[in-house]
Amino acid sequence: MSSPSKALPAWIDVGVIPLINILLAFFVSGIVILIIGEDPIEAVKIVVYGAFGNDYNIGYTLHYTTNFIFTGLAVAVAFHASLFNIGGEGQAYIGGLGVGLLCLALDQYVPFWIILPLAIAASGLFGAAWAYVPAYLQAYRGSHIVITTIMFNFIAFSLMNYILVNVLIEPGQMSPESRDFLTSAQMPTMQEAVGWFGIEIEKSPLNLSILLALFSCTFVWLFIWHTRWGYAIRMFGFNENAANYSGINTQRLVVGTMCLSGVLAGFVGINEIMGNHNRVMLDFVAGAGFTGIAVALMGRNHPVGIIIASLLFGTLYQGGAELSFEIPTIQGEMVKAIQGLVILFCGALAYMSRPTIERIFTAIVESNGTAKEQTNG
Amino acid sequence: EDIKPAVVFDMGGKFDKSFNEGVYNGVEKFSKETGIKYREFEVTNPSQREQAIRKMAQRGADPIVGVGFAQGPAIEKVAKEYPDIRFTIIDSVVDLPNVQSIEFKEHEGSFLVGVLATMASKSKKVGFIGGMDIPLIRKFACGFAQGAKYANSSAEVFSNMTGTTPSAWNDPSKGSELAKSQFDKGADVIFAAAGGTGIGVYQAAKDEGKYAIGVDSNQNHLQPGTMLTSMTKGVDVAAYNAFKSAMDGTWKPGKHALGLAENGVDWALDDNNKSLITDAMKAKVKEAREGIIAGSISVHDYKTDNSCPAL
Amino acid sequence: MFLLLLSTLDSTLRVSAPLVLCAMAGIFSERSGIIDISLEGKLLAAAFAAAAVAAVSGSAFVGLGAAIVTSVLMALLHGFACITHRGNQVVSGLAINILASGLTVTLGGAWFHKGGQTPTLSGDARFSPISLPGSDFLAEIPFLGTIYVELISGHNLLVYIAFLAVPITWWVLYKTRFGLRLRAVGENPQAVDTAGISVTFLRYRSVIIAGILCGIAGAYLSTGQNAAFGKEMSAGQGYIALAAMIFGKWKPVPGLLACMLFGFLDAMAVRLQGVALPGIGEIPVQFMQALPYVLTVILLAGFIGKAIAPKAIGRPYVKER
Amino acid sequence: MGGQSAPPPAIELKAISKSFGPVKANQNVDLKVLPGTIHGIIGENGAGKSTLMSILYGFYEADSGEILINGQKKKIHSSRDAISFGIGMVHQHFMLVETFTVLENVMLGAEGAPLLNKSSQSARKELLKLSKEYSLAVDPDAMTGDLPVGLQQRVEILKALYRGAEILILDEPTGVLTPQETDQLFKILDILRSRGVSIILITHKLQEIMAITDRVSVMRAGTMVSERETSETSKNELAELMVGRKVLLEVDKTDANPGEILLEAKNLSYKEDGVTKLDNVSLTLRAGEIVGIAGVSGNGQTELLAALSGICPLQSGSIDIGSTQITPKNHKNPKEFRELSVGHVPEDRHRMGMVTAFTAQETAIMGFHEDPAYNGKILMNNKAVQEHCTRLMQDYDVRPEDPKLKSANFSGGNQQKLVLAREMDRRPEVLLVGQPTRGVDIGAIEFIHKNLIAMRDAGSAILVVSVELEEIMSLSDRILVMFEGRIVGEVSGKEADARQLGLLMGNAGTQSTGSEQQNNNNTTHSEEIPA
Ligand SMILES: Nc1ncnc2c1ncn2[C@@H]1O[C@H](COP(=O)(O)OP(=O)(O)OP(=O)(O)O)[C@@H](O)[C@H]1O
Ligand SMILES: Nc1ncnc2c1ncn2[C@@H]1O[C@H](COP(=O)(O)OP(=O)(O)OP(=O)(O)O)[C@@H](O)[C@H]1O
Ligand SMILES: [Mg+2]
Ligand SMILES: [Mg+2]
Repeated sequence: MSSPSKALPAWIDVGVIPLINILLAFFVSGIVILIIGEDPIEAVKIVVYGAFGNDYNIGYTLHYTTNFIFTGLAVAVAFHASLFNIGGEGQAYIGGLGVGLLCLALDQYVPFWIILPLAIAASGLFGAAWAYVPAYLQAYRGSHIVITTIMFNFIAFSLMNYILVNVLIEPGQMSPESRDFLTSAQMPTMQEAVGWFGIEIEKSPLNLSILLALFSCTFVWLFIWHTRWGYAIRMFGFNENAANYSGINTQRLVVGTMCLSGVLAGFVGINEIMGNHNRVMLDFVAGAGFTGIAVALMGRNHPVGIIIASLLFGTLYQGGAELSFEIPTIQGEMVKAIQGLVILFCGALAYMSRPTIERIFTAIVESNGTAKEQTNG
Repeated sequence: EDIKPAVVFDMGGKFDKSFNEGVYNGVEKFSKETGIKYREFEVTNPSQREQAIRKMAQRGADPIVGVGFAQGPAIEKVAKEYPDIRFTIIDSVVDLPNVQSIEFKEHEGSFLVGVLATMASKSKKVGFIGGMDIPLIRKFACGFAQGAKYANSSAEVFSNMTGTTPSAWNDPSKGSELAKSQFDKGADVIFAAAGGTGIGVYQAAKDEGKYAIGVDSNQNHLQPGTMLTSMTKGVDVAAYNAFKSAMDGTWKPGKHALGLAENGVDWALDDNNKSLITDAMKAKVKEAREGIIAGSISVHDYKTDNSCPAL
Repeated sequence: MFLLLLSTLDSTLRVSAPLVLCAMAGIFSERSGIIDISLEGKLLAAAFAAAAVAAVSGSAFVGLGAAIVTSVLMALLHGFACITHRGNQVVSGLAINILASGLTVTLGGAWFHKGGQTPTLSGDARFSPISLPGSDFLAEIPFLGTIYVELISGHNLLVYIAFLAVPITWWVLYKTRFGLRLRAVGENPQAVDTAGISVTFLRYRSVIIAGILCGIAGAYLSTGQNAAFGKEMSAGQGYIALAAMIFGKWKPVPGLLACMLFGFLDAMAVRLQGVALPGIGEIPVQFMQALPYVLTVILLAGFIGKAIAPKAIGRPYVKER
Repeated sequence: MGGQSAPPPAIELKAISKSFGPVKANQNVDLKVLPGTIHGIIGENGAGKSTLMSILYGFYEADSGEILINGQKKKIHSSRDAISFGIGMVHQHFMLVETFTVLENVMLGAEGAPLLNKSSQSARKELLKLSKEYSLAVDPDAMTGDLPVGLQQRVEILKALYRGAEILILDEPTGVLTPQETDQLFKILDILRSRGVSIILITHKLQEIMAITDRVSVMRAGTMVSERETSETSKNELAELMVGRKVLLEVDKTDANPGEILLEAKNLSYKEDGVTKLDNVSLTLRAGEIVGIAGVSGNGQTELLAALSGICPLQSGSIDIGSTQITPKNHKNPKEFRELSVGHVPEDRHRMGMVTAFTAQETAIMGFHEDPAYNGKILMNNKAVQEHCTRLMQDYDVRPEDPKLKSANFSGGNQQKLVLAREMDRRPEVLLVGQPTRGVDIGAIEFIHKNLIAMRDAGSAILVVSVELEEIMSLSDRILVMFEGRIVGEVSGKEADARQLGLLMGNAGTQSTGSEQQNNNNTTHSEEIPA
């Protein structure tokens, strides 16, 4: 993104401007809704109710949010090393494959509390593996990571497709899906979890993975800003020469960072495969990897920002589903369009509004300044 | 009994001019006749199925019709959670007390269009293009091949599948490429059981001046003149009945297999293709039909042993 | 056998036509220093516009016009973000792709109430095959005649345009003033600026050309190769074209060959289905699908010659640091 | 002299101002250039020379002020305008497309017809004609990127001439040239002047001003401080004007008493994609001495520092540091070099020495971020880091004294002091310093020099690389001269004289007329240095 030309106070750069961008995106979305002859206000009502109307809807919203936190963090971590990881989609997909294979292999034999850590490891490992190759090629052969990660998304789709159709498909089953996991390989849903404390809520795909997501946020925050490794990553991201000068092994750093990114993306597998579908299936990532980019951009690559942005997109996804449910003329794809607009305004056009704001801001400051002088005089 | 019916269309959407569209016509007919509105939803990615069906159940919809085998697992899950809501699944079997499973004897219908195909073919080479490569579609192919060979034992049958994932239901370009490749091999009649992908096949046939055979709904009108016929599957009737019977209280759970005898499957004859169907063809297909119903002709069902002697 | 080969090549032409157009579009954009992963989005949007307008107007050419306009508008959006506002070019491209895949279905659904599809086109609303002059009597000539009739002739207008686009691109890039400046601005925009040429205007023209080419490609998808628009119709072909362009090292002719290679793989995949090759056995379709991407990655890894991108690619032009 | 009666000035700038964000690069700058003359502009790094020229050439637009060309007021919005007014510019950093042939580069922007084939033929003719006329021989079909800088510069000049420039701006053209190439260039400028071309020459080298210009203007901190007839001024006067007070070229330092060898490099050679950067370089650094590396920039100094600090791995040769030997096989990275007590102040602080987006305290631990002092088991100890930075700022008087301030927001001099502090504070046995005072004002310069000498006296071995001959001469106990990656001579600091060094730097054992001329300047120069 183009760098700010002049220094504005932080709260404007990380607060006001993103807010304005997001509002712009929604404004345009509203126009689209008008064009297709529906009432945007009504739509907003439906979206909000659909996302937060009752514990069931909230469950779905938070379930999506969980995915976006994972993929958002994945993109952000890479961004800090100025690496653009567009491969979140593929890494999440393969991460899910890892979880699936593990669960299918072990669920008959061992209890949940053994499977869980292994599954988390598997998802991370597979995700990292899928990020490793592009990372390696970037670090040691100088191939452009944006292109390679795009390519690896497609390769991931073909691979998963092959494995499901030829290996995992349940005999006699029509659709290329694995058998369902036994309960020993199912992540407790939030319903069960709060049930242990005697609280009643509707069953929804929301599951304990969200705790892993929140943990990941804390981890990333500490890792990037409070460890020597994070320091090195940021230094490399800002200025590669400086990193070399400081004796950092930049090649290993690139590979390492991307692998961490892949691990985080892979965790989507835990939330969807182990927490929601309880079987390996096609296309379960459903664009979360790409949404992660929007999330990271909006969240300014900071865990707190990412949580907020993820919540927003979770709302859009769930509310959007409800929207197409209530108003059939509004297709589910409308959400995609909105997402595109958000990425456009918060990413590519992030600094469009900046000059204007700058002018307004300086104007205000000056007027205050003169005001003071007058009082002094 | 006033009911709140609902239908969940599968990927490809209610306007795939084929399977989903058939269901759509059925439920439309119902609500026109009875004035009862129904809830509907089109899933656009696999993870939506369960959510959509469950949402219908929560909204107190009843009965809920799930379109397509792919919704089997989802229906099974949700039906367990809502034991007193009635579900109807088309093209798949879910063994639950509150689920009505409707399957069709596609092999019988395919047999008939196979007969017609060979008789219409000059080269005695006919082709089959399936959507997603699954047992159900092989069942079509197998029936078609048997019919083709029944009409002329020396007939040659090419068979292709569009893909291995749901996207194979909606890939016209691939469809037309497959069709062209079969035409190049000498086929001059192609039966497409491929949902939206079929559109490409029929188009290719039109462009090359060859014949194509539609599926599920009567698709003769899509390319009048080059659509030899369509293997109609009574999905519209099935969906219609699901709602109607629920309204009349005659809805029954369990497994229903609809074949020629039950008018579940058939071949389509209308103004668009009557000029293409000679009396000889009519006679032959009539003979076959009666044979099958009477049992004197037994059509092998691929799914019984996942194999097809005729292919 | 010979006929089978012909038919395979024939379908190679059909399949690679849109790839070629998009690859050339990519070359124009990226040679001027603007990364263009929004080929996919432009392709999809154009396909929709073409089919929708053709369906309404009944004329394929009006549809083509609409496709070009739409695609150019998206290109301008890309330019506005990347050139005027110096936004991140990858992010902008990504946004456009997602936007396109969302908007086409949304608008289509509201417009035709067919869940995002457009009505099936027929007659003048489509670009139908044209048999080149002399096909009939040339058909008599054994070898070449057959090739002419089976392979060269009998495609629709847009296919010929696609393959004409290659020499034209080459000529523009290497034989015209505009081309010289375009290549220069992709390598060193400051040199262009100090030579008294507006970097901005130059780059805008480049992305607009890219838009036009993608527009034609889109029209081909929905009104030439097929007879309607269906959701996600472009199905990643924009990315394949991107891969092909890189595979062709940002040069027109190698780019063309890469597209043909990828198209050929596709055509083979269709014909090899279920055929067990001696020694290898049956090749999984998924493998064939992945091959273009794998090949491109291998190329990028520098194992089959290095692909060197234009120097200034991806970097917004800023005078003041 | 003859200002009034003469024709209107070829160029007249009135009250030009330009600022970049907080930096006021130009403030109310006035300038008159008489037709057919060579007008010199001198000034410290960062004084605003390039900015002013870029404005005249339409590359930047001035915030305020006006431009007159041959007496008429002109608006210059873009280089296109400038070119149309007959202005040509050879930029400090060349504006060439390296993947283009010379011909293509010359044509670019002046192709004429929309189709190339015709125009390129006529361009070729014109080009050959020009290169004959001004003896600027260069192969039109050579790939520009492959040409040596000297030739690339010719291409730049040809570009300008091809566009029919009557006013030629050269921004530090000699910085990258050997004395011989410089003479060549000056001959060309002479010819141009005789053809009535008006030339603006920017340089740091006073003797060049004296040698070729007719008038000279001096810039300081974004303002034009004064203007002189070259014939009526002296190097010393100019030097004073330039930095704003009497120049203290001498640094008071006692004689060195070198101790044992701390670092010994043997036959270092280094190639970068085919081009030899270091050619069999050997040198020793002893405790308690400062060794200076003199040379025209781009003759291998950068690579030497990179090799001695471990930034680029050895390709051949060896480096002994204390008891450790580093060879291509047993390579060590910069971190390990630090552990061997080698400090390194890089030539370009923004490129390497610091991260402008970091806070001062983050910049202050670069290279040492893994030091246990700043780390707990897992987490970093930011408090320790901050304390460390505060201490550095106090000891090395870095202002403002705020560890949390973004490094970018410190002034050039203070940024430099921060970097030096980081490296010196460790008291490394060996300290490598590149351009210690680049873009730093006099006050800071003295401070830095004092500290370097103090370190020497405390027993460190110091290697100083600088393009400023005076700096080298005043700091060093021994001076090594580099040319084309080789060390072509060694002189003891005391008896070093600029003339001799100048010769070595141009590798001019041979006495061309050019170096004659230069010698004279140098002689006069060394005489004029105030004692
Ligand atoms: N594009 C720019 N953006 C921001 N600041 C700039 C830019 N160009 C120059 N400056 C600043 O303006 C001031 C003058 O820079 P300029 O390059 O004109 O100096 P100079 O006299 O040419 O120095 P040198 O002798 O090193 O070439 C410096 O402080 C520099 O940092
Ligand atoms: N990139 C920048 N961002 C913000 N402020 C800057 C930047 N560069 C310089 N400044 C501010 O502008 C002022 C002038 O910068 P400059 O480097 O020209 O200082 P200077 O006069 O050279 O100081 P010194 O004599 O120490 O080198 C500095 O005091 C600094 O605070
Ligand atoms: Mg300068
Ligand atoms: Mg300064």
